[in-house]
Amino acid sequence: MATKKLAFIVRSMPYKTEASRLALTHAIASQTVEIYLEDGDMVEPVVAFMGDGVLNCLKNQNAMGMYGVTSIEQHLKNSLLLDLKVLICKEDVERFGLSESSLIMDAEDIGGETKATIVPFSEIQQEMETSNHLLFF
Amino acid sequence: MATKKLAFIVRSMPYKTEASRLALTHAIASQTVEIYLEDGDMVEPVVAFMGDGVLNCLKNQNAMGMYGVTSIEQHLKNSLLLDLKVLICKEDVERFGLSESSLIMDAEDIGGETKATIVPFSEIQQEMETSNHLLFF
Amino acid sequence: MRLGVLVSDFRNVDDTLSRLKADKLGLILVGNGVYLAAVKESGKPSQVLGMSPDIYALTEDLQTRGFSDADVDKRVKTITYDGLVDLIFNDYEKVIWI
Amino acid sequence: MRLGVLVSDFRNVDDTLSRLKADKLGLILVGNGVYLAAVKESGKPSQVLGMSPDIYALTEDLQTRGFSDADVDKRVKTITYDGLVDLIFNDYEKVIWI
Amino acid sequence: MGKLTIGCFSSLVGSLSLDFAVKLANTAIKKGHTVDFWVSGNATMLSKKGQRAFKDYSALMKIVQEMTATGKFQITACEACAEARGYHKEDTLEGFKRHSMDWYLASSFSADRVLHIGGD
Amino acid sequence: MGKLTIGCFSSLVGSLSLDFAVKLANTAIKKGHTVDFWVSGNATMLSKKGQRAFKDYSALMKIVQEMTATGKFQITACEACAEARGYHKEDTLEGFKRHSMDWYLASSFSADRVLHIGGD
Repeated sequence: MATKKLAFIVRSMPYKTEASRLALTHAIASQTVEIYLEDGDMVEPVVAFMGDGVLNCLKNQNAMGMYGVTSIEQHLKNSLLLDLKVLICKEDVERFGLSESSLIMDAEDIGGETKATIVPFSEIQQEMETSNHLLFF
Repeated sequence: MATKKLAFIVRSMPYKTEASRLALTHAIASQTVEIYLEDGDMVEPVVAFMGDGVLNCLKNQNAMGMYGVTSIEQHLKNSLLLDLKVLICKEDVERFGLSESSLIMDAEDIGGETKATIVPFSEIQQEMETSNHLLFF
Repeated sequence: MRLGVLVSDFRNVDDTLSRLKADKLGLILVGNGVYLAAVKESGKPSQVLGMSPDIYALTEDLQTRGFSDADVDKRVKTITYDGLVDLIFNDYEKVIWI
Repeated sequence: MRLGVLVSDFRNVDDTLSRLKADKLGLILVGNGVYLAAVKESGKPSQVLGMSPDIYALTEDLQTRGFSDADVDKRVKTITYDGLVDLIFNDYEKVIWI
Repeated sequence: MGKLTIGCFSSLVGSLSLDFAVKLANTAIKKGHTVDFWVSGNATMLSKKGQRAFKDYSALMKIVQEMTATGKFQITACEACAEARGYHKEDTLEGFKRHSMDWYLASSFSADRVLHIGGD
Repeated sequence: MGKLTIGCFSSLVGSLSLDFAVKLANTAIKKGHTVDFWVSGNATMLSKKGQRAFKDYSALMKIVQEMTATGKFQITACEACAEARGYHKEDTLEGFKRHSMDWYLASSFSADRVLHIGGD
C-alpha cells in the first residue's frame, strides 16, 4: 500500500507544442492507473503552471471553433472535474497582469467541485519537494 | 529565360530542429530544379546565417561519430562544393567571439573551390532585397 | 522592398525583427505571436508593437487563445484569414514567417 | 531535495533555473544546452554557469556541435553517457529535463 | 488572381502551424487564387494515410481533399523526408504527390508569393 | 541496480532528444539497470515500422531491438498518439507495446528515477 506523488510542471505555452496538452492528459491518466498496480497502491498527480505556462490557464479559448481541436481550457476543466490538484504560479500571473477572473479557476459549468488555486512559487517548490518524481512539460 | 533568386536565411540553431539541415538540402536542390523548368530558366539560391543560426557554421562537428547522423558541417561543405553562395553574419560572429578559423569557410578537403564569406548584416539585407522570394529557417 | 513578416512566436523574435529594413514593413501576428498583441509583461506591452505602424493580428488565433478584440493593443489591427490573403497578395511583395 | 536538472536548450532556461531551490542542485548540460558551456555572448559566459557549483556537460553533445574539452568553461566538468547514468542514480534523487 | 506557394515544415500535431497553413491555403483558393503546397520535414506527417480524427488532434485530411478537388490546389510531400519516417508510397493519402525538394523550388519559381513556414 | 523510466515526447528527427534518450537507455542497461521507455506525442514516430535509414536522419530501430533482446528493456508507445498519426497496430515495429497513458504513470510508480523529456 503506497502512494507515489507525481508533479506535472507546465512551463510551455499552449498551442506551440503538444506539451501542455500532454501534461494534462497524462495527469488525468492517474485515474485509471490502478489496473497496473497492486491493491491500495496509488498515483497522486499535482499539476502546476509556471512561467509562460500560466498562459495555458486563460479563459475563453476557442480552439475547437477555430481549428476543430479541443482547447487546453477543456483539458484543464476535465482535470478539475476529476479533482486533480491544480496550482497556478502567482508571480507569473502578476507579471502578465492577469486576474483570477481572466483565468480558468473552476469547472463548475461541467459539474466540477474542485478549484484551481493561485499560489506563490514557493508552494509549487514545496509540491516538488514532496513529490516522488517530477515531470517538466 | 529567367532567373529567380531565392534567399535561404537560417536563424535556427543546429540540432534542435531539422530547420538548418533542411535549409541546406533545399538550397542544394536548386542544382536539379531545371527538370521542372523551361530551357534557360534557373533558380539561384543564396544561403545566409544570422543570429543564433551562425552556430551552424562551427567547425569540427561530429554528429556522425556520436549519433550516426550527417553533421550540418557536411551539408554546408556540400553546399560550397556545389558553388552555392554562403554568407555568415559578421555582427553575430563577433557577438559569439568567433573567428574565421573556428568557422567552416571552405570545402577544400572535398575539392570545393567556393568559399563562404563573413559579411555585415547590411549585405544579407541587400541579398534579401534582390531576391524574388525569402525563406526563413 | 515591401515586406510582410508573419510573427508566429512570443519569444525570440525581437532580435530578427529589429534588424529587418523595408520601405514598408508589415508585422502580422499569428499563432503564438498574437500574445505579443494581447499580453503585457510587468505592465509593459511588447516592444515589437513599436517596430512598425502596420501591425496586424489574426482574429482566429486570438480567439483560439482566449482573447477578444477588446484585449488587443490599440496599435494592432485585427484581421481574418480572408484579410490576410489580401495583405499577402496586395500589400507586400515578399512575405516571411519567423 | 537533491535535484539534477538536464538543461537541453541555449535560450529560455534562465527563468526556470533561477527559481529552483535544492539542497544539492546539479546542472547537466545536454543537447543544445552545451552551448551554454562553450559559447560566450559579447564576451560574457552564460549566467547559468554561476547558478550552481555542480555543472556538467555531456562530451558526446559537445563533440557533435564542434567543441572539445578545451572550449568548455573551467567551471564545467565534462561527462560521458556512462558518467551521466551514475549521476542520475547516485547523486540526485530527482531528475528533470528542461 | 495569383499563385501562392506555401512550404510547411511543422509537425502535424501541436504547433497549429500546419493547421494555419491549410486554412490559409483554403481561404486563398476560395478567393480565386491557386495554391501549391509543399510539406517537408515533420510536416510530411500530413501525407500519412489512416490518421484517426480524435478531437484532441488536428484532422486536416478532409479539407486537403476538398481543396484538391477544386483543381486549384496541388500538394506534394518530400519523398526522402517521408521515407525516413517510414511513410511509403502505399501509405500516402490520395491527392498527395511525392517528389524531391526541387519540386518546391520549381513551384517557387513561378509563384507570385512564397510563404515558407519553418519550425519543427 | 535500479529502474529508470524515461518518457520521451520529442519527434524522431531534428532535435536529437530522442537519440539522447535511446543512448541514455542503452548505457543504463549496459551498466546493469533496467529501463522502461515511454514514447508519446511526436515521439511515437519511433514506433513506426519501415523507417529508411538514410544518413541524414536518426536510425534508432536497430539499437531499440538490441535493447529489447536484453530482457532489461521495455518500450511502449502511446496508443492514441500513434493512432492520431495514422500508425496502427500493424504499422508498429516489433518489440514495441502500445498502451494508454496510464502505463507511463504505472511505470513511474515503481521507478527509482524518472526522466521525462518533453519538447516537440
